[in-house]
Amino acid sequence: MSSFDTLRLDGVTRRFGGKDALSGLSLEIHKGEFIALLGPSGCGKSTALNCLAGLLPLSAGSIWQDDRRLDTLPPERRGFGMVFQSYALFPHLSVRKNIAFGLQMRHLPRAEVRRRTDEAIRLVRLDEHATKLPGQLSGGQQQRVAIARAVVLEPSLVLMDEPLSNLDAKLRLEMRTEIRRLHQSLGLTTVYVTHDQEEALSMADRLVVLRDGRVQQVGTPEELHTRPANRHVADFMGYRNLLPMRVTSVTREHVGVEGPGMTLTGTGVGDLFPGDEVVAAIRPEDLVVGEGGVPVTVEVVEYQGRELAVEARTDQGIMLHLRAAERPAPGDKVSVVADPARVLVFPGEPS
Amino acid sequence: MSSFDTLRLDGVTRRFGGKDALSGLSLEIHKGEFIALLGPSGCGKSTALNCLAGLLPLSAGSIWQDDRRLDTLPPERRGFGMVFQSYALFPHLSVRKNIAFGLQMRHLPRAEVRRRTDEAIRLVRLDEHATKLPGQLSGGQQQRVAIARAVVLEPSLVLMDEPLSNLDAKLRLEMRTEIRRLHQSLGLTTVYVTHDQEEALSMADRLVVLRDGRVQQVGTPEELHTRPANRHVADFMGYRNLLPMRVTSVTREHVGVEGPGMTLTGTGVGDLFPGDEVVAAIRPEDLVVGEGGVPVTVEVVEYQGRELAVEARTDQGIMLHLRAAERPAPGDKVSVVADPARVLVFPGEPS
Amino acid sequence: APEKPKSTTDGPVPDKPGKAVTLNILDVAGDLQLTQGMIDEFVGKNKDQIEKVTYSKATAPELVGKVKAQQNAGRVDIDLVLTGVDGLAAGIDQGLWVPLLPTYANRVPGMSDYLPGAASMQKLAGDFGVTVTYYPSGPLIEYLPAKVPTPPKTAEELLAYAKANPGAVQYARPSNSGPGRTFLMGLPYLLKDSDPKDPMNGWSKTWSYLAELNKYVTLYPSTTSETMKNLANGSAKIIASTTGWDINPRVLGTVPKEAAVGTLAGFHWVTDAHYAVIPKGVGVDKQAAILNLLKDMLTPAQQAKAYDKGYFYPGPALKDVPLSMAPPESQQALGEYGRPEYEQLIASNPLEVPLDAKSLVAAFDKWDREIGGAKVKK
Amino acid sequence: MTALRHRLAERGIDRQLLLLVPALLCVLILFIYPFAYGLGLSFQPSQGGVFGAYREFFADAYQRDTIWTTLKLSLPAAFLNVAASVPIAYRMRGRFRGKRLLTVLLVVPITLGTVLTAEGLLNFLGPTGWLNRTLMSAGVIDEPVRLTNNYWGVFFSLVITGFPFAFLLILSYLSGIDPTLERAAATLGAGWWPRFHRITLPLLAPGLATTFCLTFVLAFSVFPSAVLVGDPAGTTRVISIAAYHAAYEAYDYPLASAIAVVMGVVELAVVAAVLGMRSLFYTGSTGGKG
Amino acid sequence: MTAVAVPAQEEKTRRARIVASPGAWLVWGSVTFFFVMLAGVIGSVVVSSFGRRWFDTWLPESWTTQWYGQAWHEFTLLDVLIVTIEVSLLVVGISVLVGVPASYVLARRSFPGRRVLYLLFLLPILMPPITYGIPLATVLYKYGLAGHMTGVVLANLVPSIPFVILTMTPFIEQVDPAIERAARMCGARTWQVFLRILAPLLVPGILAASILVLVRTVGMFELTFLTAGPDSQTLVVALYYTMSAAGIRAQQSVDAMAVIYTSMMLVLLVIALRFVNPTQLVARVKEDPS
Ligand SMILES: Nc1ncnc2c1ncn2[C@@H]1O[C@H](COP(=O)(O)OP(=O)(O)OP(=O)(O)O)[C@@H](O)[C@H]1O
Ligand SMILES: Nc1ncnc2c1ncn2[C@@H]1O[C@H](COP(=O)(O)OP(=O)(O)OP(=O)(O)O)[C@@H](O)[C@H]1O
Ligand SMILES: [Mg+2]
Ligand SMILES: [Mg+2]
Repeated sequence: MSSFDTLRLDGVTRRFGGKDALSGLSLEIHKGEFIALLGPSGCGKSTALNCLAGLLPLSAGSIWQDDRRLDTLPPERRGFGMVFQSYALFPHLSVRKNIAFGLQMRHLPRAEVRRRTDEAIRLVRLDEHATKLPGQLSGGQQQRVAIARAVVLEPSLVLMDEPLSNLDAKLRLEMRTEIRRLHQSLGLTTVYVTHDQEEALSMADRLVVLRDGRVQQVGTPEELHTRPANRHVADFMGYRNLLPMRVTSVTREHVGVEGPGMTLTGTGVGDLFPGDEVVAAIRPEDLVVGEGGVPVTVEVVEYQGRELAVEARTDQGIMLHLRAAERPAPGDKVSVVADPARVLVFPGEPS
Repeated sequence: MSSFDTLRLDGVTRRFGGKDALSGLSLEIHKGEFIALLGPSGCGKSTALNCLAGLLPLSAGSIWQDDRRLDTLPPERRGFGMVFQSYALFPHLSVRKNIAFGLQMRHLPRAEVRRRTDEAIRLVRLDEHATKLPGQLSGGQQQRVAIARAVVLEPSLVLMDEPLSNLDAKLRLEMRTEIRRLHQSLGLTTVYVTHDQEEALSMADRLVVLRDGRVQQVGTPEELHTRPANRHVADFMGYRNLLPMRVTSVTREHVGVEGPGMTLTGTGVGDLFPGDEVVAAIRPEDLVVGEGGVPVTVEVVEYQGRELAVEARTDQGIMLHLRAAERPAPGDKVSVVADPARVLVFPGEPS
Repeated sequence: APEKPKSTTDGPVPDKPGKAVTLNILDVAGDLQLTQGMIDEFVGKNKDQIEKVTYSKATAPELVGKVKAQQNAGRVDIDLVLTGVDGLAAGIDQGLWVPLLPTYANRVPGMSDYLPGAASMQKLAGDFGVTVTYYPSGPLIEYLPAKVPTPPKTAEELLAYAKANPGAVQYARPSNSGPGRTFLMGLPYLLKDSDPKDPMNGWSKTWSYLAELNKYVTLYPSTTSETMKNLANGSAKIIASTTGWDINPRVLGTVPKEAAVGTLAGFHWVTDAHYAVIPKGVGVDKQAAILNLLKDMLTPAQQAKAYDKGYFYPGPALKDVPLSMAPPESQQALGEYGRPEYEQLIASNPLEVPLDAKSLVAAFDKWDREIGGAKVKK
Repeated sequence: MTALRHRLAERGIDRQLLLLVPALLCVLILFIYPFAYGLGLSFQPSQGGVFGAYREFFADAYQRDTIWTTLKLSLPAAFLNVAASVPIAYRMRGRFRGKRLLTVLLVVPITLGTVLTAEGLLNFLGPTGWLNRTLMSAGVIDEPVRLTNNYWGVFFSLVITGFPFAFLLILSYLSGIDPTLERAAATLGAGWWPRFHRITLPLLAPGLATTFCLTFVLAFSVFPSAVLVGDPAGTTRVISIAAYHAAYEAYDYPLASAIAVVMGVVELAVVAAVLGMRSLFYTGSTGGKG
Repeated sequence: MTAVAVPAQEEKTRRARIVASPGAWLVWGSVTFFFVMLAGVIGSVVVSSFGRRWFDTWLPESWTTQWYGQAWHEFTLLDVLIVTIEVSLLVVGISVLVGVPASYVLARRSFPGRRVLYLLFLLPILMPPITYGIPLATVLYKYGLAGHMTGVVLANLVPSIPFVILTMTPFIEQVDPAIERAARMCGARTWQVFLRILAPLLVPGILAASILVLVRTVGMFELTFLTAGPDSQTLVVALYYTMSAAGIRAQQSVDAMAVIYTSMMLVLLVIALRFVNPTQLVARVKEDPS
């Protein structure tokens, strides 16, 4: 049961009352891979994990572990571990017993259960709280119990559904490192759901971006970050400025686009022809104050740690998000420019 | 009930089985302020909110609204709104009814209930899901219902406990903006718990940093970010490099410190004298590759969106976190430097 | 473990069981109070026939169901049933009992020495049961002389008394109570109804009397004990009673010792008896043992035990069993609480057998509908 | 093979359903055959054709009215038991001193059994019982009030035996509801009443329905107390008395079975109505995140 | 845990709330009234059972324990008590073991025929034993199962299993299914999920159902009588006999039997409640953490 080479999802679909929560997810996961599922809230990430775990029956499609069909097996016989988005801790068991539960189910010797449980408790920094019941823990503490409970089993496949969402930045970084470390040292395969692209980018070998239950793009973090397949992925990957424009010129390298009160040069994604309605996508950090660009008026300046997040509006009333190192004052008029390589131009779909 | 000028917490303490979850929290909140409670997991943030809302009786201390003592009032008579960390949605009511509940409690006219509920549903982007039960929603959707349910009441004080933890980056930004907008346009007072310092920094007027139930620092985002009061706050505010060192020299502006295999110049926080054991705190983004600095060997390079997060080790084996614009390879030897103004030197406590 | 039927259930009954048997005796009439001593004595002396007896007690109505269930399944584990008229009749009607008579009548010679009343009662048992105890029962009225200085002497006076003292006259719902039903069955004789044995067509005076009386009766308790209690605590002044219910409760202390009984002029005793019956399906060995047991029980020495403490006064079914033969406790109790006048009353009033089961049920039903239930209707 | 299993699983049939088997076997073996026999019996009366027994029952107002008599007793009793249990159980949430003792005391009457209840009611509420004595010596009344051997006696006995039953169930159901939900409602400005009837009550509804059904069924089949403390020929001639009469006095088993079947059908009608209403309410997890 | 002193102020607010609410007065008032009535009912029986003679007075003339001695001997009560306890514990144990898994499936799963099954499980509760008691006893006798304890236990299972199923269904619905899923993800097989996760969470429900089944079993006269042999009579058969059999019996001895019956049940109940709390653990943790 425990080990496998590939796990193949074939058109995995799950419907809720006539609506597809997940439709036709096909994916091959290799042993040792770290896959992140990414996508907006409600896009079907948890549904995908639940299907993989066997907690939701599929409406269509199949799941194969090497050559064994998996989707007809009950969850407890798949040998996967899972961190639930809602934690789903056993309310009547102490932290320690929650974590030890899975080990006890495998009838490991008492001493080993103890050792591994202690280790897991330490891993998630809950030594002081080991005897509390879940109802007596803070939200983040509960989440950490959920993580410990899943990883202590060292399962062949770990499914994690937003495992760090309730942790503070520092702990989150530590946990990330621990999870990666475990993943690598134990040779686990991990499928990781997160709403945090930074987390996904920094942890995963491959990312799967979902939207409305459909796969938008599968690729390495760099691929997704620099070459999002469509405007939705771009939108999701932090291209906050999505400007509806029209193509004016197409060269081999660049595409000239024009919108209300501004012209830009960018890189086309897909076949584009002059006159096409398109969307130009630019990250805030790629829009910088510079000479000869689009003239804008600063509206909101937000302090964000080191940098300042600025919202500015063009004379035509289009809102742009940018970053600035120095603090401009609201009302200042500046001009912003962007590197054509960092301006992505997508065909405009009727959205 | 509804409006007030100041809300004063006076030594608010809450004990659980002999352990202080929150101890001696004193704070004055002014009408219209946006306060963020920040701190590591388990530090007492939710406890503080629960005490304020009247859901947990205080073990000591008192809460005053202007000149009225508040802590003896039951929650329903305080007129505050709250987003629970665990959502606490009514499982038997549809999204719409969950959100309308509070309005109905105020016996508003039916049409107004409808209008305001619709507006709140739209605000949290749940138009499509308005008739579903909470059990049929994704985690993030549930969280948004919780937000809408609290803000639709436009209460004089809104308490939000990690309201955005399960939302994707894009939605989180949108929601942040909406929350700020509501806060400003309705003149609400908001106490906001988050584990995300970026969120806290960008949204709040003032931050309260807690640790182990005790207040560490209260201040504006900038104060906290640039002048953390102690190494714990620094640690929490993203000063990932905390290096135990010893003071070698003290000038009016700078402090010279020395540690195993490295010397640095920094800015002292508090009184320091040569020979003192101290901790030098530096953010990863302030440690840059440059001439004549500390020689290190690159160990791990992580792709993080635009930048690269690098872990490197000094010859003496101390791990440093830094950022790099270009991709160094693991094993590369580089030298790193830091601006003395950005190196904070704290008295070393026995931790 | 379930006991397999060891011996055959039909065929001739031997004189003695081949091997000592175990008997399960079920009492649905409260008869063991009178006869357990007899049985124990016999068993003590005849270990070679009866190894052990177990007693269980139940109420008559449920008996039939249980025996039926066992017989349908072909495993009967109740060997001897001690029952009153109701259970006896129900069993006869449902064909539950072994027809012991007249085949084996000669094995129980005591049956020829029955008192006249007992002999009439034995006729009701047809071929199936053997009368083991007997008493003339009632109807009597019972009262506290302190509260009722001049008790009614006739049925009409009783009615008049009730009219004058609403709520003071009480009898329990006949289907739940011996004295209640004795009163019911005794009325036709008192009122000289056309056919005292036909409640549907021959009781017109009785029914109109009861209906009239009903106007002044506030309560029909569901058990005789309750009427006794009400008599004792004063909430009832005159209640229906029988010889046994007169003596025994005073011995037990539920009714004050000074309570007195009266009779209504021209009454007939409506007698009562207990029977021993054997369910079909009981092995012949056991039948043999039972016959021997019954033979022993129907001897004067044993019958004298039936005096008890007036529970079924007098109790013995046989002639010539004077109180002086009874155990000393009986003699003492009856000496203190007994009523010498009973002998005279028994001797001088006619004895009648009770209604047969069908008519009795019909009478109960009619009483329930027209008397007990009259208050809710209209 | 797997395909078949897959298809069945889609319709909700899988090995988990095997958990039903022991219970199902018990009911099938121990109940269905005997019940079918009894049911069959009800259609084989000694006279009057297949439905003779039923006709006999329904044609006779005295018999037919027992249905109404029984409903008049059991519905109010069940309703009172449930309605009284809810506020008491609701008040008993949370911790306070002596809670356990109070729980035990409230549940104690369940141990009384019909006989003690009946005896106690007769003794205590009877014409010379302590209650009447007290009231009379206090001068509140001149004549003893009749509280036994009538409708009220039976009603009290149904309350004494039914209330703890309902209370125990409701207390347990109530404690399965996450208290956070009520707190959430409180922060939304709901006082105790809206909290109770908008949040707790709907979540409790399935439990209430079940409790009501069970107390009703118990009350509907009331027998010993209807005889002992009631007026079994009159106001409390409940349907089980009619059945008992047929079975054990008249030995008319077909009629008895028919009456019992009528009893079952009436109960079923009430239970179905209640459970039908229950399905209008939310059923499902009553707490926890997600 | 409990030794932590509650701050005075917290105490005050609580008291203030109790004083403030008229609802609370009403509830506690009716509870008190109920207790007074109950004390009267139980007290009068207990007093009577120790009284030698009790006529028209507040208390009996003199006291005695003879009624207990008599009852004890007449029915060899020790044996009967032992049998009663054995039978009822067996019935409770088996019906919980069989009933809870079945109610789990009915609560959690939807599959074709679910409603029919539900109805099937309802029937034994609704149908009075008159319909099926005798044929059931026949079947049991036929296979040699009746006439001793097996039969009594089996017959009592007929209404008990469905009873457990019915009461447990809402309890199971209250448990968040995600918790079970989590257990499965930890590799727990179905029976382990039951034993380790569901059972502890359902303890209050199981307790309530067990107590109710116990009460019903101990009080189930008809089925017990029909299937009992001479040495497997339970207390209720003896009690029922004293109560309604022909013959003369002192009121006090009935009262004594009833008191014995109640005492036995009370002991069982108190033991059960001593070790198990009818409040769900989840609620207990969240309720009032102090
Ligand atoms: N009922 C309780 N019993 C005992 N300890 C408790 C209880 N509730 C909370 N605590 C403890 O109190 C401390 C503060 O909890 P709190 O929920 O306020 O933390 P928090 O700051 O909200 O953390 P998080 O960010 O993880 O949600 C924690 O250490 C927690 O374990
Ligand atoms: N039981 C259900 N009935 C109906 N719709 C459901 C049900 N469960 C989930 N859905 C819908 O399916 C979609 C996908 O849900 P899912 O939980 O997979 O989202 P998600 O990607 O995990 O989102 P999040 O990041 O918010 O957790 C959502 O729109 C949700 O409303
Ligand atoms: Mg999700
Ligand atoms: Mg918290």
